Amino acid sequence: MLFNIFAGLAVLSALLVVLNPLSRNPVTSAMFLVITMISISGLFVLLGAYFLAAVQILVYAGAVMVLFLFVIMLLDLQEIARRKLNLVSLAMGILAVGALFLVYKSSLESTYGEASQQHEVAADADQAEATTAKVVGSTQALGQALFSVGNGFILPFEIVSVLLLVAMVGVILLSRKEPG
Amino acid sequence: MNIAAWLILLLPLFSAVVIGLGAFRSRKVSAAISVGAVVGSFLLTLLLIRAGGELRTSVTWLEFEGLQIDIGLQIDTLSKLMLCVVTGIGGLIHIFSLGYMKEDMDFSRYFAFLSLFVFSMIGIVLADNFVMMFIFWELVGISSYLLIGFWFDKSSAADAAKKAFLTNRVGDFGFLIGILMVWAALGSVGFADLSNALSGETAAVTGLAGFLIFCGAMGKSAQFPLHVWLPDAMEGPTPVSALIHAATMVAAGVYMLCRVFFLIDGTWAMEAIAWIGGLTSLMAALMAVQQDDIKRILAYSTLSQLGYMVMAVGLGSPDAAMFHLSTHASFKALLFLGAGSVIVALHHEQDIWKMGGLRDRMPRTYWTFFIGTMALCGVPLFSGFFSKEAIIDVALQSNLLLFLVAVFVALLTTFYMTRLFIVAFMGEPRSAQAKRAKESPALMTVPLLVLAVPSVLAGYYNAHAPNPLVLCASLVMLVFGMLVANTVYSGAKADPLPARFVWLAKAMRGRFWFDEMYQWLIDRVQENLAKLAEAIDRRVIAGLMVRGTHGTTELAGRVLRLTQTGNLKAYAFWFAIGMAALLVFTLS
Amino acid sequence: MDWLLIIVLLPLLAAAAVGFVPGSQLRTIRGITLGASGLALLGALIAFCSFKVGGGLQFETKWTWVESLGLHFHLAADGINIGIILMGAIVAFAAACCADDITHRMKEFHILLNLMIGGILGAFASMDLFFFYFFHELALVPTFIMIGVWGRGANRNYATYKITLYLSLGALLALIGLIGVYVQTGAESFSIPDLIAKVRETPIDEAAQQWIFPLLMFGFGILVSLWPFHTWAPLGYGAAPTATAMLHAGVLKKFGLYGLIRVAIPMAPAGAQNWLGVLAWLALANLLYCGLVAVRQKDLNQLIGNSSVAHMGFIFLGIASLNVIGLTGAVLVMIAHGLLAALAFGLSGHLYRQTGSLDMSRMGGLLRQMPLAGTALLMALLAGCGLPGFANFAGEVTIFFAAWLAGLKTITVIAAWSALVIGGLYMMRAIRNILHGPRGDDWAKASDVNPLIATALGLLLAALMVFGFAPGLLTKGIESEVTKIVRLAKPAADASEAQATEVAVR
Amino acid sequence: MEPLLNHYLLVSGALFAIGLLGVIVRRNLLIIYMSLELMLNAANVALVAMSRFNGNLDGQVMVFFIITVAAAEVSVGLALIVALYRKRQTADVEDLATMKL
Repeated sequence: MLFNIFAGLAVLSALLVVLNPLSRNPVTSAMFLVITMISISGLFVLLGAYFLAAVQILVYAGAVMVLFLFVIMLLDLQEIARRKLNLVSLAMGILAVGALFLVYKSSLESTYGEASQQHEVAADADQAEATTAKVVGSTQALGQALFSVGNGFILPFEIVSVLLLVAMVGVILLSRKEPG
Repeated sequence: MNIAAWLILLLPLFSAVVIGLGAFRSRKVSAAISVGAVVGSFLLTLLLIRAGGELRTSVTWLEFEGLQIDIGLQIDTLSKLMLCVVTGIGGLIHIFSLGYMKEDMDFSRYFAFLSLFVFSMIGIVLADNFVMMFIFWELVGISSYLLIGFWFDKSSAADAAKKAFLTNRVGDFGFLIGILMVWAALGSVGFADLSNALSGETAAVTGLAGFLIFCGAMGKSAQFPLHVWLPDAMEGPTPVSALIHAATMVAAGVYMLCRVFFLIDGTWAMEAIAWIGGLTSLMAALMAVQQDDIKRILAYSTLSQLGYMVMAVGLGSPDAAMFHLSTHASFKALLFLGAGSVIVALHHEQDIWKMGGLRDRMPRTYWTFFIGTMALCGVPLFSGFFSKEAIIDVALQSNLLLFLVAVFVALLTTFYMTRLFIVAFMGEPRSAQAKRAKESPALMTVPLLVLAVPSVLAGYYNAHAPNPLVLCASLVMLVFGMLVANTVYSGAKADPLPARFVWLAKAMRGRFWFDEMYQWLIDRVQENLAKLAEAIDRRVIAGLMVRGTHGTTELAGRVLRLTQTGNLKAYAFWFAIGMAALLVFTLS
Repeated sequence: MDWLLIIVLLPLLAAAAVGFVPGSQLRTIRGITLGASGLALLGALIAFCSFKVGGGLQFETKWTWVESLGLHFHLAADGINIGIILMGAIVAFAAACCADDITHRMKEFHILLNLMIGGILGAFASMDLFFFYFFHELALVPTFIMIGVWGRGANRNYATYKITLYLSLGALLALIGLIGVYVQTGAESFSIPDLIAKVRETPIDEAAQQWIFPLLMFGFGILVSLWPFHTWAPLGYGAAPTATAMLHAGVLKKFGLYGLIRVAIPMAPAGAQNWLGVLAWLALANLLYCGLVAVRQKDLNQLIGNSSVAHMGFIFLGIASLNVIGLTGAVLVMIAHGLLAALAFGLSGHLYRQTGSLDMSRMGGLLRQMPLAGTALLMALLAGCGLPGFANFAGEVTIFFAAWLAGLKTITVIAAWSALVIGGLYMMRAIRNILHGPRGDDWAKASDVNPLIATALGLLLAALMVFGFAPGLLTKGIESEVTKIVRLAKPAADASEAQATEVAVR
Repeated sequence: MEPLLNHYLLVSGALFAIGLLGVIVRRNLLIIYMSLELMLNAANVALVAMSRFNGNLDGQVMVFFIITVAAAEVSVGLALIVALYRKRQTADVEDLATMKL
């Protein structure tokens, strides 16, 4: 039941981010994006990935969206100017996305569809208690997975930190005002 | 004995090579070597004749399984006779040209080419298989090209040489195909193997092959379709005309016919050869009547006499042809050398209407020329009479129409020869040079005298009682011809004939426009074909195929460029479509 | 004594040596090139004389290079290629002599020239598919550079592009064919004798041969200017400097034909059977068509280029007849035409140097002006139209006999017509325009050849005459090899072959 | 009823599709950027769902890394948009077509 709420909320707000009927102002789509982030973190909680849910809210909803709003305010865009909806690109978009989604759905059916449903249910029944007990995405479990020597995630972790550093330097350079 | 045979062949080649390599610097040495070589060969021939009997030696030149080509010598009565003619008259002409070419600056080059010619001529005479004969056939062609085009600074001489060579080449083409057919049918090229390998059922093939081989002879002996080159070949020095276009080269075709007579005997090729011979002799005689250049008249008379010989072979008697060939060689060479001495005396004046009154100015040339003319016209007791009468006799037995043609040609021969003789030697000198003309030095007149002997005596070689009908027919023609020519031309200032028969004279003078016809034919067919080939080469291959590929690649480039619109959304769209297609493809 | 190794390595070492000499020392550079090609010629001559006919592979050097692939640096001489190597060495020495018309960047030219000579001799001497192809490329690339940099004439760039594209495409096709052969025969060795031995018991399967042979045929065909792909030849030679034209037209062009005889026919006999009919007709087109085009040419180099393409038609016809006489005749014409093309291009190079133009309509009376070069050109052009006494005639007659025996009657008749009459026509027209008649006006100060070129031309003429008077020197060796190939190519038809010879002997 | 794996995958597919639609349809660069983020999150959902149903934590570790990379990417992206806007005074995709060949 909780899953339907969160999933429905996520999809709805995602739609509103993209095709916002009320006003063309980007701030509203930013707000709806925040709602999507929150509902996704809700889904994470449902799936037992508590640490990730927290991180999702902290990083995405908190930092990224604030950054977006900050940039929108900085550029103070008036989106109202061009109202006419470019039908051609809309049709193109829907066609492409529809094709891709259909392919995705059909592949889902074939792998996880009714055919494999019974097998799935049977396997799922005995597997249910084992997995819920075992995989709890608590911070401690995730930390162990990340830093234990066997998993080999240590090197990527270091690389990511370097990546963040590079990103920061890049941003500073890019947004520096030309001296002239 | 074998060494003697090989020496006959190789002496002239040796002299040509020595002169070519170094001796050309000094005139005397090269002249001595060349004359020595020819005379040496002549003596060796006499040696061989005295020794008598058949002789065959050969050296393999090219050998495969199924094809054996070798350089082989075959000495028998036929080749001995021809050797005599070639080396004997060749020697005399060498001595004559010592005098004739004295003040020419390319003196030694002339003798080198002359020796080369004699070498290739002897090669044809001694050849014992087709391929060797073909090799020397071409060598004779090239040496006649070099000699006709001796004064190559004159463009007329260069063109004449080119024309001679190309016409001979057409003949050689037929000859080559003939050889291929004979080889394919009978499996060998040697005359000996061919004669015994010849069996009834291959007659059909040898018929066509025989005719093709006759094409080779046609080219060389200037028979009907391929005769255009002989009159122009007079551009060369006169001794060359004497040697090549009277005695030896043109006779090579007849000699070859006699040599391979066993191949064409009894096939349909015989009639064709007879008719072509007859036609050539008639046409050439007609043309000769209206020529003014002394050498051209003699050239046409050679053509018509050759027509006689070919007709004789065509009618089935190679011996009559060979007999006439030998007698004709002597008196025609005499006439040409006589003309040569007249030309030298008149400082290279060749038009008979500028001559006249040479009777008392050049007695020795006059008398020898007189003997030559009598022999040519077939006056009894001279050599020409016996050989020509033999041919007319053969014509009478087998083909009446050709007999009439032969007799009419005899009349024409007498007519134009007496015309030449009267206009050139009798009457009053018509030009300043004619007045001041004086007898040629001994070096030139001695060969004339020496040649006069065989012109008279050669006939008695196999003299036999002439057939009465033929005898009186030829006598009537003889007397009638002389009388008409005498009345028309004695004391005439210009040629009266064109006034009387205007269009006939014009046709004769214009040589029946064969030259123009061939030239037109060549321009139409050859040049257009070549133009077409070049056009295709430039447009289709270079243009279409090369430009084509170049064009299509550029087009493809331009089309692909259109997809780079710079529009972000389009890129995203295509990206999505691409992904979808890829997924469908992989998952399905 | 492995002469072949010396012959091949000398020019390559010379190329390296010239690299070290500073560009200004022109005389030493020329000295090195002449010395190297001269010694190579000497070596080739000794090898040719001491060659035992029918003695299988001689003067053999075999170094294994890559064991697993079966790749060896394998030089050897048998009946077929000993003659061609001698011809290649003679032409190389003559080209080195005639290479003095190069004015700028002499050093680079000589390095490339030596590389080209080494490549040529190596290509014909190597018995290993890989090096067979490698040396050919080593000789081909310098040709493009030489024509591009030192070429002459207005459309030099166009000619360079064209020749490069055509020959690279041809070489590519041939390469694919060679790889096809290597793979189809079980792929354990590159050396030709092993491949032939292997193919003798287990021939390549029928279907594979159907695509291998056309690939090789058209690949080598393009390299040798087979009819539809011939437009690069006259253009390229027109624009090439003298030495390059001599070497390429004379020797390198024969690589394709040598490849056909050595690799294509023994390896893919079934393919050969039905594709050689096509080759015969293309050869005829080569002969007739290019002869006609040559008649129309005004430029001497174009004329020689077209006539050499026409001569290729002969060799193709010889190969297409697929019998012992035909293949021997083909190799004989290859050698004869090599010498002839080198001679002709050497002379045209000399003429070009006098006035910078080869337009025949403005020439005339040169025999008087330059007697030595004039007589050499006269003899070259006469040899070109198949005059007995020169090696070309011996080869051409053999090929006519072979084509007739192989049943290609109409083709032989037309080929004979185009060779004798059309060939005679354009050669005579060239002689008439260049040598005879009154002297062309701007040729007043034309000088005769200098002694060095005179020796080179003399050498070529002497070789032409020697092989003309005694073709047996070459044909005996060639025939013993060719019988093996023909027996391999036509096992079934051997009965008919024997029967044909038996008829002949009767 | 207990949500199953393909429900989650369905949701993630829908989110991804909507994100893609946004990128293709909208003309404002910022909105495109937001929909890009959306697509990333869709991937995260799928990953976490997989790790939940396959019983090991690798999926979640992967998501962890994705989030960090996404953060870096957003910052650089926005800096670019700011620089672009300052130079071209527009954030509309139609005008930025200089890459056209």
